[in-house]
Amino acid sequence: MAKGMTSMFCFLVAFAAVFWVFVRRTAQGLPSPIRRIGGLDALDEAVGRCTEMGRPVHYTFGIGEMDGNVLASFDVLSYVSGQCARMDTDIIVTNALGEVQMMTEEIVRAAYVNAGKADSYQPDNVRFISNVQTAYMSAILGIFQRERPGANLMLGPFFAESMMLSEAGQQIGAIQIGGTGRTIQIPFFVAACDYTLIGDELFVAGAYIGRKPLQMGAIYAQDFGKWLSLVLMAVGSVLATMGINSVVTLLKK
Amino acid sequence: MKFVRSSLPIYLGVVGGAVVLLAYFLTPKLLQDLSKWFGEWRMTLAAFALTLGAGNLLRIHANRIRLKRESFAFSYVLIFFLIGYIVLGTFWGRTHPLYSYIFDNAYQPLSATVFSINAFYISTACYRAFRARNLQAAVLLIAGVVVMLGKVGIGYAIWPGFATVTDWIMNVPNSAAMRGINMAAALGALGVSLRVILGLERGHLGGE
Amino acid sequence: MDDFLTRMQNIDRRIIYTVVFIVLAVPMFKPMGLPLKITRETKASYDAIEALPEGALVMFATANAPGTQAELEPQSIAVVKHLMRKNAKIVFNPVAAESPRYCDRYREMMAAAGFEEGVDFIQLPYQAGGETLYVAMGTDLKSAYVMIQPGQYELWDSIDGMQDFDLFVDCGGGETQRWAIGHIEAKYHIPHITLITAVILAVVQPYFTSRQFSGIVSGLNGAAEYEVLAGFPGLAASGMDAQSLGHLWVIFTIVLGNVAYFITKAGKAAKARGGGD
Amino acid sequence: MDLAVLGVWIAAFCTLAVYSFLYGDNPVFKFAEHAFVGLAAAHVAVMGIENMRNRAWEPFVAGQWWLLGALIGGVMLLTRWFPSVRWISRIPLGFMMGVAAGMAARRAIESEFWKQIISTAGMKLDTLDNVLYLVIVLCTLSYFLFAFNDRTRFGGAIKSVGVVGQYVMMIAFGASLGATIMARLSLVIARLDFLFRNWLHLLD
Repeated sequence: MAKGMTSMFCFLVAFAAVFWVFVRRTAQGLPSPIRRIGGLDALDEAVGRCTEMGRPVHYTFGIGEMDGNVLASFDVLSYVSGQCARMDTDIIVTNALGEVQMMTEEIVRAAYVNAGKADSYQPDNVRFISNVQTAYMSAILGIFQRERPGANLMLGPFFAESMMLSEAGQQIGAIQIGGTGRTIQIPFFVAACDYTLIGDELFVAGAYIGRKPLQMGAIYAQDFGKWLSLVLMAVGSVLATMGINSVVTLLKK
Repeated sequence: MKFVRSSLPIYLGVVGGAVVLLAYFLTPKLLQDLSKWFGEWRMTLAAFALTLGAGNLLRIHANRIRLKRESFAFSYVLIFFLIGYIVLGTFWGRTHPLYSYIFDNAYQPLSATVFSINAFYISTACYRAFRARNLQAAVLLIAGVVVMLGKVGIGYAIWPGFATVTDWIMNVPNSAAMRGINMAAALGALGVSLRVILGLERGHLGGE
Repeated sequence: MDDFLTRMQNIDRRIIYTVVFIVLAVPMFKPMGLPLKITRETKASYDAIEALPEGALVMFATANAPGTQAELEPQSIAVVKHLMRKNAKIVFNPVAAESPRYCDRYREMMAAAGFEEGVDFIQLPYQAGGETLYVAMGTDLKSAYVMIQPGQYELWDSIDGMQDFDLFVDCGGGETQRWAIGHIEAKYHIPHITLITAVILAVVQPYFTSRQFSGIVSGLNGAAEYEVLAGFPGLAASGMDAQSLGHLWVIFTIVLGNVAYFITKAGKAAKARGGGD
Repeated sequence: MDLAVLGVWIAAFCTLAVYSFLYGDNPVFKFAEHAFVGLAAAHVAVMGIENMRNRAWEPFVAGQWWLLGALIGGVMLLTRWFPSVRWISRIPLGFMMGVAAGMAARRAIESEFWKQIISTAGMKLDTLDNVLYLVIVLCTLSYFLFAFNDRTRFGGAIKSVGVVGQYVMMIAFGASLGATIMARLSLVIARLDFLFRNWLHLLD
């Protein structure tokens, strides 16, 4: 074991264990409550609106690296492109990373196949633009003006393009849902989007939409981590005030 | 064959993810070496994937021209600059004076100007968002305006206290709330990643 | 009147844009010399460099790009100049595809001041990979840069790994700060200072409070503060008045929108009480 | 006209072409946009090719045999161009996704979770600010508890604490927006400085 990693490793094992236990429990059909998340309830509304108006849906991950945000967003893309396939509404996906481009091609294609609409899949609508932020932005400005999407879904690791894309989407009257775990970009989504998924709300999106045991398991493991940290922080700082640093010492083991 | 098609990608993901994650905690040399190699491989593969991305861009614009889509003439512009600059950079190198000249006098100003459009967009976004329609929006508005005044000299000239209040907002409520959001998001990222590392995530690559 | 109030709640964006242009341009011709307050984050960065021993080894990792250069370039120049004054040995490390051109300029600046390439400073080649690159540097710096041959640079040969560095400067407007903290600071505990765009200050600040970063220089005003502290004539300071005025305009539109909103709302409420007309 | 002056004029044209979009989409912007996307993709491809050469091929030839894995994976990615064998490209993709997940997990767990707990748990509650700081962290984190609803035990209580967290987040978001406007304005200042100083020579 590397130095100072023991307690963290124990946490990781516990996290995985809770994960596993709740995957099993949910699979056995035990009730799994989950609180409402407005931004995710709005996904159907967004696709429906595009269908009514005969406009495409635009989906983007932002320009960040392929990280947890992207993996979480894949779940949403899979769901939304399935809905689009069923409703005969076009979905335009724009990408900034080569590997994410390839993954999204697979996901959108699979969603169309699963919806029984393999023939309607348009490869040219899953587009690689550039991993250069400003080039990506300028291309999206153009796409918004010329193809006029009726909904703009921005879920992933966003950087400064968050402000620009959401304001440009606002100008063409698109219904907008923004969500990212990159905390710093959330205020921009809050300012310019109709719905915002704040931080962790994006990561539970897959579970919220799909309610599959696997994804529910992750939610319980995350909640376990949150409860644990709430207790550790509260108890730790009270003890620290009394001059006892045992919690911190334990965590640094 | 079915295994190779739909399960192998997932198992390779499990191996890759588990090795990289465990190498953070455990010290055996083999694990450390593998983790290092996997990291190097991914960097190289990312370079391959990016280059392929340029190919995708080329294909889409070639199709636009072929199908004579709206304003397809501009696709010629894109293809001209794409191919021309690749040829220049690959055969004459990035240090060729013409390559640098284009970078300094076209690429850089274009990029900086596109980015600066953010300034205009944020001013209209704030104009709309900072309106006290309800209590939450009012809280957003007050915090925003105080910080705006605290950040510039002119606010300091109106009332020196703005800078102090801004410092407090940034260091206490802002920093604490951001920490809370970050910690929750970190657990979310961990949950999503574990789904891949434990091989439970079959949706994305298993289709067809 | 009602018509006017409604219009004040929906000012055409082109009008807002035009005024932004004007209020930013005017102070450039007529500077007003508004006061500048030095923040503790900038002071801490200055102190961290000031505390370096003569000839210290510094890694300057930069993700500077055209989009961020307006803020990061004045900061970087001030910091590199300060490091030159301390006779530091600098390893420039461009970590974004657009960054090598910026490193070229810092090298030219050092060469012009009489420092010797390969001995006093070097520039590493750019590599794709983002976070993977930071992990690789943290794991084994030399094998992360296998393409540099032994004997190519005297400075590079004298380095074994990240533990040899006295300071890590991370410059960028995005994710690099977290990578530096997560994969290098966490492992080697060498002092880190970071040059950032003002936008990301709010997320980077907690790392300063938890002392993972020794200092932060943020935005154009951070650059202006650093210039004042280090005593270099200002590239950044000249833009500060324009910022102030631009700010005032944005605040003005916000106030206008809210006042119009409340008058309209009060009017509607009064009508509702009156029983309608 | 010498090349340097021509360069300044090209840069000025590029700047104005992009700003023309603020008024509305137009052919000049379209030209600039397409040229830029082309140049950017080319720049990245040039970097990518350079990386493949000096990161994989040259060290491999020089004897670092393990890089063979990356080269094989890269060739597998190329199968995307051929519909009948494109499934092969999923194999390296699966690997990349796994490694990405591993990296994301390791960063999340230490620097963004564990270290933050340590920093908060070690904080002495001896000033009002510190007490407030702790309370805010706890309330915000409570907002992100998901596995409950109104019928769950304590469901209502958790929700109420979460609402407090929501208000504090609004303060944080407002503050971030306010702090950002200035940063964004500096971007225009830099462009205007270029136009007035280098192009029109109105400033000295």
